[in-house]
Amino acid sequence: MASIKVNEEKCKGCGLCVEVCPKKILALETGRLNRKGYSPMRCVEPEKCIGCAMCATVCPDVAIVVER
Amino acid sequence: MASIKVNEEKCKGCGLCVEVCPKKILALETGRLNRKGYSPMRCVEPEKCIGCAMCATVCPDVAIVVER
Amino acid sequence: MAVVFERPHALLDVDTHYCPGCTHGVIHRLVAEVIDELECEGRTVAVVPVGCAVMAYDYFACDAIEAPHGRAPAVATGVKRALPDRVVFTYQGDGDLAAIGTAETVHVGTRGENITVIFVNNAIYGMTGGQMAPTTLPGQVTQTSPYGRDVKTQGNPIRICEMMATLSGTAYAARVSVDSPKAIGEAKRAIKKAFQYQLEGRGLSIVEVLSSCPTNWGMSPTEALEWVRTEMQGYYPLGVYKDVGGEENV
Amino acid sequence: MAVVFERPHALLDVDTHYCPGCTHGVIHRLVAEVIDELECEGRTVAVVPVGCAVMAYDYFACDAIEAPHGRAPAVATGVKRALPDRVVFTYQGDGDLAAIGTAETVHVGTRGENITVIFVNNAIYGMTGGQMAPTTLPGQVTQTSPYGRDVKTQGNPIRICEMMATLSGTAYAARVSVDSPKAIGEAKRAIKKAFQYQLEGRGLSIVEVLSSCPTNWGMSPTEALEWVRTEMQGYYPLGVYKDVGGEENV
Amino acid sequence: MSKTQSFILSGFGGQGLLFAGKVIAYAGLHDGREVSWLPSYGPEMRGGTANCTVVLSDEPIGSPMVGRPDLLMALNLPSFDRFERLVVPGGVAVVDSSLVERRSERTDIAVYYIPATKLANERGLHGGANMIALGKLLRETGFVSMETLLEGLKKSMPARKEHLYPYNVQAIELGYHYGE
Amino acid sequence: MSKTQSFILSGFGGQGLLFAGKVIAYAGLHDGREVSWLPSYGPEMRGGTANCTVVLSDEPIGSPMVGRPDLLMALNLPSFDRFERLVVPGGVAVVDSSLVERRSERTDIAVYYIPATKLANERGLHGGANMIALGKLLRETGFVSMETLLEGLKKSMPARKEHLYPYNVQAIELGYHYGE
Amino acid sequence: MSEKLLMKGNEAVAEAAIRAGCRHFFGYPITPQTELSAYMAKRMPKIGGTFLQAESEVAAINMVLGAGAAGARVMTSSSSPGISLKSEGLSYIVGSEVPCVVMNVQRGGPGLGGIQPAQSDYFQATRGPGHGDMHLIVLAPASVQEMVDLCYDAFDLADLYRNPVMILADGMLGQMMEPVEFENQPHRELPEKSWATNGHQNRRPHNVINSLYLKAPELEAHVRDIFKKYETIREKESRCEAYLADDAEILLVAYGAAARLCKNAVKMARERGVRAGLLRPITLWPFPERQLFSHTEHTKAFLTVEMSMGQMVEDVKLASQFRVPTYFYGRTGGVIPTPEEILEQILKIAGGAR
Amino acid sequence: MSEKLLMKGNEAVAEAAIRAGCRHFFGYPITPQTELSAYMAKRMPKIGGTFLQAESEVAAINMVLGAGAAGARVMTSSSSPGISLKSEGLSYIVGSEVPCVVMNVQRGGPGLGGIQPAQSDYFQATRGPGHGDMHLIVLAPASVQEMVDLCYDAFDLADLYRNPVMILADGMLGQMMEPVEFENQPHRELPEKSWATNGHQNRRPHNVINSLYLKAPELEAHVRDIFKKYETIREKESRCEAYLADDAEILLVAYGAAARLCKNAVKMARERGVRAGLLRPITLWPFPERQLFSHTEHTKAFLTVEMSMGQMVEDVKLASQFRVPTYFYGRTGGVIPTPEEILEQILKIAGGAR
Ligand SMILES: Cc1ncc(C[n+]2csc(CCOP(=O)(O)OP(=O)(O)O)c2C)c(N)n1
Ligand SMILES: Cc1ncc(C[n+]2csc(CCOP(=O)(O)OP(=O)(O)O)c2C)c(N)n1
Ligand code: SF4
Ligand code: SF4
Ligand code: SF4
Ligand code: SF4
Ligand code: SF4
Ligand code: SF4
Ligand SMILES: [Mg+2]
Ligand SMILES: [Mg+2]
Repeated sequence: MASIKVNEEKCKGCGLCVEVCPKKILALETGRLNRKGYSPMRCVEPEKCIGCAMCATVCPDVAIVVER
Repeated sequence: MASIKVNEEKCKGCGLCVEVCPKKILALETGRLNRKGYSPMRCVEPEKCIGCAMCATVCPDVAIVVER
Repeated sequence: MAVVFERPHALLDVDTHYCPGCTHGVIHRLVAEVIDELECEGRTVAVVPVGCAVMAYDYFACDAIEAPHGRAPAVATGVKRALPDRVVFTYQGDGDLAAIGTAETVHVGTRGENITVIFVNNAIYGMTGGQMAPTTLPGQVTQTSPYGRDVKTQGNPIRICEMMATLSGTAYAARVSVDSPKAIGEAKRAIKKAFQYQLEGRGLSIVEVLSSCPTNWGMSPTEALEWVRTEMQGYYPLGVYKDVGGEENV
Repeated sequence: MAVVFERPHALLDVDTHYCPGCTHGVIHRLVAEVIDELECEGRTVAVVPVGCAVMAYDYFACDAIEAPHGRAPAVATGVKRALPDRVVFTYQGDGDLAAIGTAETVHVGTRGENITVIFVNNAIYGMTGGQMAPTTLPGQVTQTSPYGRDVKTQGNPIRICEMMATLSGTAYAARVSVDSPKAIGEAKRAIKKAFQYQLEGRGLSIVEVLSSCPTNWGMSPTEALEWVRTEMQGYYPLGVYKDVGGEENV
Repeated sequence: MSKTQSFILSGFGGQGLLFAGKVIAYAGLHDGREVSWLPSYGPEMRGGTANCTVVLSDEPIGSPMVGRPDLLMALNLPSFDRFERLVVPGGVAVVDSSLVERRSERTDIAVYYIPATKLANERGLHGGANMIALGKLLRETGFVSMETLLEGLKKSMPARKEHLYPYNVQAIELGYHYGE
Repeated sequence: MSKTQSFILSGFGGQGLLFAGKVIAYAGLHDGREVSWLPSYGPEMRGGTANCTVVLSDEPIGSPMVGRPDLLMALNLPSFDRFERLVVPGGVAVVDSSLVERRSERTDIAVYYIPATKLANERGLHGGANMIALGKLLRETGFVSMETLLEGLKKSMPARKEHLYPYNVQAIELGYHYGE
Repeated sequence: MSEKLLMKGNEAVAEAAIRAGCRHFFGYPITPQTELSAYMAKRMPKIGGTFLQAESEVAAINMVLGAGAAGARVMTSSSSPGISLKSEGLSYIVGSEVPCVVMNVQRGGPGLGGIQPAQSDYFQATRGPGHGDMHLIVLAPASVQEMVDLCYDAFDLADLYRNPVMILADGMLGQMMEPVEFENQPHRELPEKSWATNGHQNRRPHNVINSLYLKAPELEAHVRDIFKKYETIREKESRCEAYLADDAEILLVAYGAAARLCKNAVKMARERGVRAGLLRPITLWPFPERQLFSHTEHTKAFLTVEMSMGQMVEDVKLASQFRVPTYFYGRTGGVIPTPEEILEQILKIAGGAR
Repeated sequence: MSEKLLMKGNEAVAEAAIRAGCRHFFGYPITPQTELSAYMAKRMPKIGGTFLQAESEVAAINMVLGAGAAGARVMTSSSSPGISLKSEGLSYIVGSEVPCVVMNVQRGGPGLGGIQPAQSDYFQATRGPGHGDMHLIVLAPASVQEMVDLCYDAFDLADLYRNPVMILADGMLGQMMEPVEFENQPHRELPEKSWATNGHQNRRPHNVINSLYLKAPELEAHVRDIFKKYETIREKESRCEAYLADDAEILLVAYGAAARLCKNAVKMARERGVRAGLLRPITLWPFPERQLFSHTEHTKAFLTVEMSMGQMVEDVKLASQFRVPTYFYGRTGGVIPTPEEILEQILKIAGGAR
């Protein structure tokens, strides 16, 4: 029963979270640009999230909040 | 058959040579001042000099020449 | 459900100007988390550098001073001497700390100035567009070492922790990295210890953080972290180089 | 009878302005003797400091440049880069080299600049009338540490050889003394090695010479040398701190 | 065409606006005109807005700064927002419609929309949106001849990137003929 | 006495000329006059020449620099060589004859010779040559009263050296009465 | 009124700073200001203040920036070459609007030069030092007593205008002893330092001390704000002393040590029947322009006397707007002109003017 | 004549330096001069020269002192805050009479300020930088081609007069590309560097490079010698460009980037029937005083335009001796004035003048 919230306007699409998520459930929305011109990250299989916060730990832009 | 020559005008009367001479044959001429206002060193028993050059080695003003 | 990870209070909720994937952001967060945990935001003064982190005064929630390039340790000394009970830390890049600011860095070490230095080593001058830093690796291509750093003419990388450890006033010197969640955890522990030493009045504490500059390294953020791991850590071994609390390990 | 000791050619026959018993004079002579022995006077450029040795340009027979306070290593770098086949040495005091010139000193070390640094550590600012130097011993009374150097507020003495030894470009770092004929002999050997390393293109060579300042220490010349032996050498152990030729011994 | 033409080329960093400006400048030089090129500059930040201004003129150029451009190339929304209103009446703007959704409300300038980024990606001309837009700009204004522009392109490319010349030509032509 | 008196006190470093000057200055201050004191300064070198200039005046002092002194105290040869010719006609010089062998050829000034260093050593007043010469200067010029001078001496001595006061008084008096 | 003491200018100014509430001093040794540091080193530990000998002048001025930013009254002191090294820091301090007091006990230059008194850092003091649109407030004492009095002012002006204040002295003023007394100066009303970066204590938004404005219009606005302060300073704070100036046909203009010599020369000229006078700027920046200009009415010539090759003379010309001729006489490199030399210049001009 | 290339000012000046025989460059990165260093870093290793990124600006200028003393043609480059840090070194270099060339690609100040083009280091360049009686020769290019041409001159002037020469540019000139060509410049006849400290080879007495003169009269004599050179430089080297100046009623005075904008404004004014003109100083020190003064005959007003709060305007007033009114218009902090704004000022003055 864990989940993450992504602040899409803070995200710079660096992909570090995508790389580090043990569940491999994160992806960049390549088709879309946020106001800053980046493709933001989205959790594609939210139900698989274990709330380990590894994504948030590596996110340089503190764009992720993790709940558990 | 060793001897030293002292350049009295170079000497600043620091006494380091006096201290270091193994033969204790050097002394400052306390009664006299050279042009710079120092009491220069003089070898008081020249015949005892062994030419070890320790005096010259420690002399900061290169005021001593040693012959042997 | 409870929030298990969110922005620390000491890090203001504003967008940073850092490039995507630049670990300056991670290091900022770690410092802010430590400030939160030590509950010292209200009595902390940050001294920020000239470098990519120049605008960190807009990111940290504590009071902040922007120092001339390289002079953050001197500025911090001024603050600390005026206000000994405040927590004072500098946040500096490798050009700032290890080139122009070398004298100031060494002398907060010799003096044992009771401040904390967060030293972000990214082996490059980020802000000015990627020139060689004192920490640039041998052979590394930069704007001012276009044929790769030639140690014969351009000098060798400088290992700051090793150097600072020779100084009597250094209480704590550690090198950490932020290339993985695990490393980030360790980095945070080191930063916290550095701040705690200051609170205990032990003297200078410095934490060197190996950091990435994807933009000027010409790599993706992920490749950049890989490079930190494989290349940088080879030249700059992680570890504790000095710890007056007695836990040196290199 | 043959002359067994006389003024070296590289030391001009002029009166120095040094105080009676000041060992700056001895160190000058040793450098000049080495220049004579290596027969390099005609291709040597001395870079002299701001400090009591400022007028050494009038004493050495080789060409000489008077550098701004602390910047002799940078000036020497300029000369050496322009004229790589010349022998370039700096002659610097502890205020000059270890305070204001810290960055320049460290960076000729990291760069492995192929020059020789003669570092005269007399634990004081001589020229300006006896202020505390970075190398002043704990408790030592000076004009700016009138109650004795308090390491808590005024910092700890800095050990330059130990610090320089951590830098990759340093080829040779040794600490010697000139408090006795024997020590003077060893000092000369170290200085000669330093120059030889430069001739061999090995990188930075630095010789720290513990020296006396009878005037500002308020001692007789003889007492001053005794103080070098007992007090200074306790804090600054003699020895070779780095030798790429492989003869470290501390 | 007036004896002085001024351009602003603007977009995200990395979209190649500075290069496009250089192509224009070299084209002008090829035609024997006075030219200047001035980039915006600042701390390196990917994704920041980058722009440059180019002036081609028949007499010595006073200011390389362009306050009000005759021609605008805007490859992202912030650029269009910022510079649209500055185009002189009678001027021309080319806009990358794949990144800019809105349309200009000005009636005193001609604005051309071309999905340059999308086209580039579709045709495998990655990073070629700048040249596509440049082709379009050429088509709509004829500020130089196509030959001249291609001369400018050639001059602008360092030797080690020569092999990319055909791709750039292709992109320019794509833009030039877009919508035909 | 003119309304302004200027002094040059000169000798080797360590002979206490600066201190002697301070005594004169404090004496002047005690008399309610304007005073200034200016040392020569430079790199610390023992044996170098040290001198100071003192001005006592009834009106505000412009320059503390003394080009041509009314009174000279010269405790070594270089000082005498340098300053003798600068003394104003009618002026007075006191010279330490233990260190200065030659005699002045000037006839328009009064020069007094006193073997101050020798006297000091003989009487166990080591380092007191300055005060001996000062006593002589006082005797020959009466630039202040003896009480005032001793007031000046008292003011000039830091508390931690107070115990040396009697020695200095003794030296001044020795100089004052020398040759009587 | 306290008893008069004989003190060196360097020591007197240190004592005055302490009395003005300065508890933080950061310096680096240099002749001829050493006594100032030495005095601070002795006194500060006794009164719970900071005396810190920095590793360099660059470090010292940045420590000043830090302590000033933290809200403390803070001072540094140096001499010519050392001031050059402080110039980047001073530019930052102006840009960051941090108050502090900087002493320059000038010596001869350029380069290492010499250690004797000079006034050849006038340009540096009044047109810089440092890059960008900036000014220091520059005060020029001419006696040990004025070193003291202006030192009190310096701290107040710095706090009031949030700008560094330089006391521009020289080796003569620093080294000479004169009688001096320390009065309890009436202090100005000063605003609270609500801008100080001393920890927000969770009671206010965070304070930032900064000189970076990446957007040109913002930097321009910031500079214009600073220059608005400068307008006020020009109006309110410019000061000079006029000595026999009201009827002077030949008006000498000189500051600091040189002004003392000029006073003597003026007196001597008057004795010879030449109506000389002296205008002595006490604030060098702002230069007392109005005051000087007012004398163009009656004066036939200005004679600027400096211990330099001629620097303030430009301000004299600018202020006088070339209404009357401006002559210059200078000695430099540590040579102090004598009143007689200056008199000679006066007489020459008087002769020419007749 | 070679083919015209488009080059940034920063790169063009680097190429020109190399063509002028400069083989030693010591610098420290700073915006907006980075391309200059980058160019040197690329080229120097290929031609056996030195590119060395120093640990700081302070180190860099002292490396310049060393290489210059050794007889090499040597250059450094920086931008405003970095120049402040070089000021002590520059004072030494003047005092030691060592030739070198220093580039200042100005940005907005004070302090860290901004990185956009500005002209607010004029005072620092012309009245310093650094302590003591000193001047740099200061050249002010207004185009990329002139960056090149003046760079050749700079090395010659430095060698001829044994004085550092500063090229005072700004972010606009450094960053912009214009067509440029490199001609083989006729070089001046230059004396041999017999003074250089390059090893006496047992063939001559030892040379000493030094700025210390402990005896005041000796230092004064040394300074007077330097100022004698300055007199020659003033006479022989002061230069400016006059544009539509001969009949101008309103004469703009502007240098570098600002002068380009002024040309546009002058043209616009002429189109509106106002006889405007431009005097563009090319040497800022020595300032073209005579040339400017000659225009006081026919000109009704000067309008000084600077990208600063007003610095060169003082030189305009000094040179014009207040014969005609001098107006000032400035933008600062990186804001570049438009020709339209300047035109407005011209029209205002013209209106007032009528
Ligand atoms: C005195 C001075 N010199 C140079 C600069 C230009 N400058 C700005 S940031 C910087 C280097 C930054 O590199 P680093 O400290 O490694 O920080 P990073 O950007 O890599 O985080 C330089 C040289 C300056 N602002 N001031
Ligand atoms: C920039 C600058 N700062 C300070 C000084 C003053 N100064 C001259 S020598 C010196 C210190 C000399 O001490 P050290 O280097 O230890 O040499 P020593 O005289 O003891 O041999 C100082 C601070 C100066 N000349 N220049
Ligand atoms: S919290 Fe863990 S599992 Fe959930 S998205 Fe983040 S990294 Fe993946
Ligand atoms: S790590 Fe953060 S900034 Fe990067 S892609 Fe993930 S959420 Fe976005
Ligand atoms: S040579 Fe030896 S024995 Fe002779 S005087 Fe010197 S120290 Fe004494
Ligand atoms: S060591 Fe030299 S200077 Fe000292 S007393 Fe002996 S001879 Fe004289
Ligand atoms: S340039 Fe490098 S260090 Fe600076 S923000 Fe970008 S990635 Fe980070
Ligand atoms: S002051 Fe000290 S170091 Fe300087 S000459 Fe005298 S004794 Fe030697
Ligand atoms: Mg970096
Ligand atoms: Mg020393």
